[in-house]
Amino acid sequence: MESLFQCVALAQKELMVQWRTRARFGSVLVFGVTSLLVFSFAVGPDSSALQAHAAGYLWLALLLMSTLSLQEAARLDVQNGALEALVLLPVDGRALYYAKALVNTVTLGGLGTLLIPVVVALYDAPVKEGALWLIATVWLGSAALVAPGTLYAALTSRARAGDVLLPLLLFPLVVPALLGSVKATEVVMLGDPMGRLGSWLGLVLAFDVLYWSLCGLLYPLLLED
Amino acid sequence: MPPIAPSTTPATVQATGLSRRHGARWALRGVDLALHAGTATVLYGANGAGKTTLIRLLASAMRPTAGSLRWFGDVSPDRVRVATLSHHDGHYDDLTALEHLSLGARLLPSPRAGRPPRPSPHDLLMRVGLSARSGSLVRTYSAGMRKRLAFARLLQKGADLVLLDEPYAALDPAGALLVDGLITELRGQGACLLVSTHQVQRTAALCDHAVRLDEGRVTWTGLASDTVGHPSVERGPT
Amino acid sequence: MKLTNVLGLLGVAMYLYGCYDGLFIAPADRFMGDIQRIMYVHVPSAWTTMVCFTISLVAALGWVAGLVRGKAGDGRWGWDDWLESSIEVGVIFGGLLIIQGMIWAKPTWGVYWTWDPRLTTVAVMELMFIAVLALRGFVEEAQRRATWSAVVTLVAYVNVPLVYFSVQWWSSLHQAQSSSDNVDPAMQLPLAINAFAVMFIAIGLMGLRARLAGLTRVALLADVGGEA
Amino acid sequence: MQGHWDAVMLAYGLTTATMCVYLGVLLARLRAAERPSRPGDSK
Repeated sequence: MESLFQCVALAQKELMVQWRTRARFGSVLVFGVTSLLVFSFAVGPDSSALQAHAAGYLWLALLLMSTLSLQEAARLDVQNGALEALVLLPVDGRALYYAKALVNTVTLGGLGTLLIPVVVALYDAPVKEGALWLIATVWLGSAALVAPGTLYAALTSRARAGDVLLPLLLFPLVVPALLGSVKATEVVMLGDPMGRLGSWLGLVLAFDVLYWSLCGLLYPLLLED
Repeated sequence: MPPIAPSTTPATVQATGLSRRHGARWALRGVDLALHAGTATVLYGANGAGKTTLIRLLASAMRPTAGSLRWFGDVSPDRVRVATLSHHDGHYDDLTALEHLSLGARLLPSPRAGRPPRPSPHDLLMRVGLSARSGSLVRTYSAGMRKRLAFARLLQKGADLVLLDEPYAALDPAGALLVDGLITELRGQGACLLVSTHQVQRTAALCDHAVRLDEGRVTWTGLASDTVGHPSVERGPT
Repeated sequence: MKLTNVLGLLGVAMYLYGCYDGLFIAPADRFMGDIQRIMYVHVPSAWTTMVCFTISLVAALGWVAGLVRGKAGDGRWGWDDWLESSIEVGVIFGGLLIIQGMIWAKPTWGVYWTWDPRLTTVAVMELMFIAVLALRGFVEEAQRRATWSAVVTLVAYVNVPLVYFSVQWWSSLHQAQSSSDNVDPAMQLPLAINAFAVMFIAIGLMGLRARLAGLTRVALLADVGGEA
Repeated sequence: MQGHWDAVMLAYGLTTATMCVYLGVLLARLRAAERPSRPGDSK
C-alpha cells in the first residue's frame, strides 16, 4: 500500500512539473503538426490518397512526437540528479515508473487528441465510427508507446547520444501496437463494415497489458548503478 | 584496522576492503572504515582521491565492485536512515522549495517508534533561512539557496547516518555558520556524520575523527584534533 | 579444445555435405525448380537466428537474476559475455536470412520483399537487437552496460510472438502467402543436416565471440592492474 | 521457371562467405586480444 501512496504523490509532482514546462510540450505538438504538413507535401495534393492514409499519417506524427515528449520528460528527472535523490529517499522503483508513465500517457494522449482535428481538416479524413472511438484509439495507442518508451527514455537520457538511441530502440519494438493502432484508426475513419475494430484494439490492448506490467518490473533495475 | 571508537552497538556503517572501479580506473581500493553513532568524521584528500565515490558507496547510490558494506549491522541499506548531501542538489527546477518539502513529507514513512515527529516544511524552511523565497521556483534560486534547500530536505529525514559531500561549497559566511550549527546539532542528537570537505581546519574543530584518502586508499586515520598540526594538512592535500 | 569449438568444426563438416547434397543430390522442387534449393541454407539460418536470440534471452535472465539477488558484477561476467556474443551472431544470421529471403523471392514472386510474416518478424527482431548492440556501444561502464542491455533484451524478446501475430494478421489481409512446406523425404535429409550444421557453426562462433568479449573486458581493466 | 542457378549459388556463396569472414575476424581479434597479456605462451 505504501508504494501506492508514493505513486500518487509522485504522479502529482510529475504532472505539476510537466504542466509547468508545458511550453516544451507545446513545441512538440507544433512539431507534430509540421510533420503532418510535410507528409502531404511528400505525398502530393491528391486528396483521395491523403484521405485513404490519414490514419497512417496520424500515427507517424504521433510516433515522432512520442520520442520528443518522452525524452523531454526523462530530462526533467536527470537534471540535478533529481531522480537519484528520490531513489535514495527511498521511493519504490515501481511507484516511480508508474507515476512517470501515467503522466507521460496523459501528455502524449493529450497531444495526440489535439492532432485529430488537424488530421481531419488537413486530409479531409471522415470519422465514420464517431470521434469518441478515434480519441479512444489515440489514447490506447499512446499508452502502448509510452509503456516501453518511459523505460527506454530512462536509459537513453543517461547514455551518450541518447537522442539517437531512443527511436532506434523504441520504433521496432512498437510495431505490433503501431499496426493495431493504424488499422483501428483506419477502420474508425473509413467505416467498419466487417466489425474489425474490436480485434485491432484488442491487439493494442494486449501490447499495453504486456508492457505496462513487464516494464514496471524491469524499471527498478535501471536505478542501480 | 581496529574500529575508531570502541562501542557496544554495531557500527552505524562498516566498510571492509571496499573497492570500486570505473571502467579501467580504480576509484577506491581496499578501504576499511567503521563509523559509529554520535560521532562526526572529517574526510579529506585531493580531488580524485575517491571521496565522492566513498560517499556514494556509503549512501548506497553505487554498488561496490569488491569488498563489503554493512549499515546498522545489516547487509542491505536501510535508506530511510541514511541522508546524503551530494554535488547534485537533487532538486526539480520547476518546483518551489515548499513543494519539495511537502512532497518529501508525503513520501517519507512516519518516523520509527520513539523518534520525534518530522519537522514541518515551514519549520525546516525557517531553519535554513528560506522562508522568504519558499514560494518561488528553484530555477530562480542562487547556488547558495539551492544548497540551503538541500539541507532542509536532508534534515527532514532525521537520518541516523548523514553523509555530507563538500557542504560548504557555494555558501556565503552565514551559510557556512549554518553548516557548522547543523553538524554540531546532528552529532549532538546522536547521528553519525561523515563530512567530506577541503575546509579541513574548520570541520576538524567540529568532528571527533579524521580520515585521509589518497588515490582511492585510506592513507591516515586518527583524531580530528591531531589534524590541526598534522603535516599533511599543513601542506594541504597533495 | 572447448566444446563449442568441437561443435563448430563438426558443424563445418556437416555443412559441406549438406550443401553438396542440397545442391546436387536432392531433387528440384516440382513447381519452383532449382531456386527452391536456397531452402537448405534459408531454413537453417532461420532456426539458428532463433536459437541465438533465445540464448541471449537466457543470458539476460542469468544476469538479471544475479542482480536481483544483490550480487555485483565480478565473477559473473560470463552472462554478459554470452549476451553480447549471442546477439552479435544472431544479428549476423538474421541478416543472412533476410538477404537469402530476398534472393529467393525476386525470381519466384517478382518482388524482393513479400511481407511474409516470418521474414518480417525476423526483420523487426533484427532491428531490435541491432539497437541493443548500438546501446552497448554508447555505454562504457561495464556494470551499467550489462544491466541495460539485459533489460532491453528481455523487453525485445518478449515482443517477438506479438510481432509475428500482428504482422501475420496485418499481411494476410492483402494476399494469401504460399509457402513450400510440403517437403519431399529426399529433401528432408539435407535440410536436417544443414539445420544442425549451421546451428553448430553458430555455437562455435558464439563460443569464440564470448571469449573475445571476456578478453576485451580484462584487457580494458588489465592496463591498470585490475583483476576481472 | 527452371535454372536460377545464379540465385542459388549467390545465396549459398553469401552464406558461406559470411561465416568464413566472421570466423576470420574473430580469430584475428582473439589473437590480438591475447598477445599483450601473455606474449610468451602461444595457444
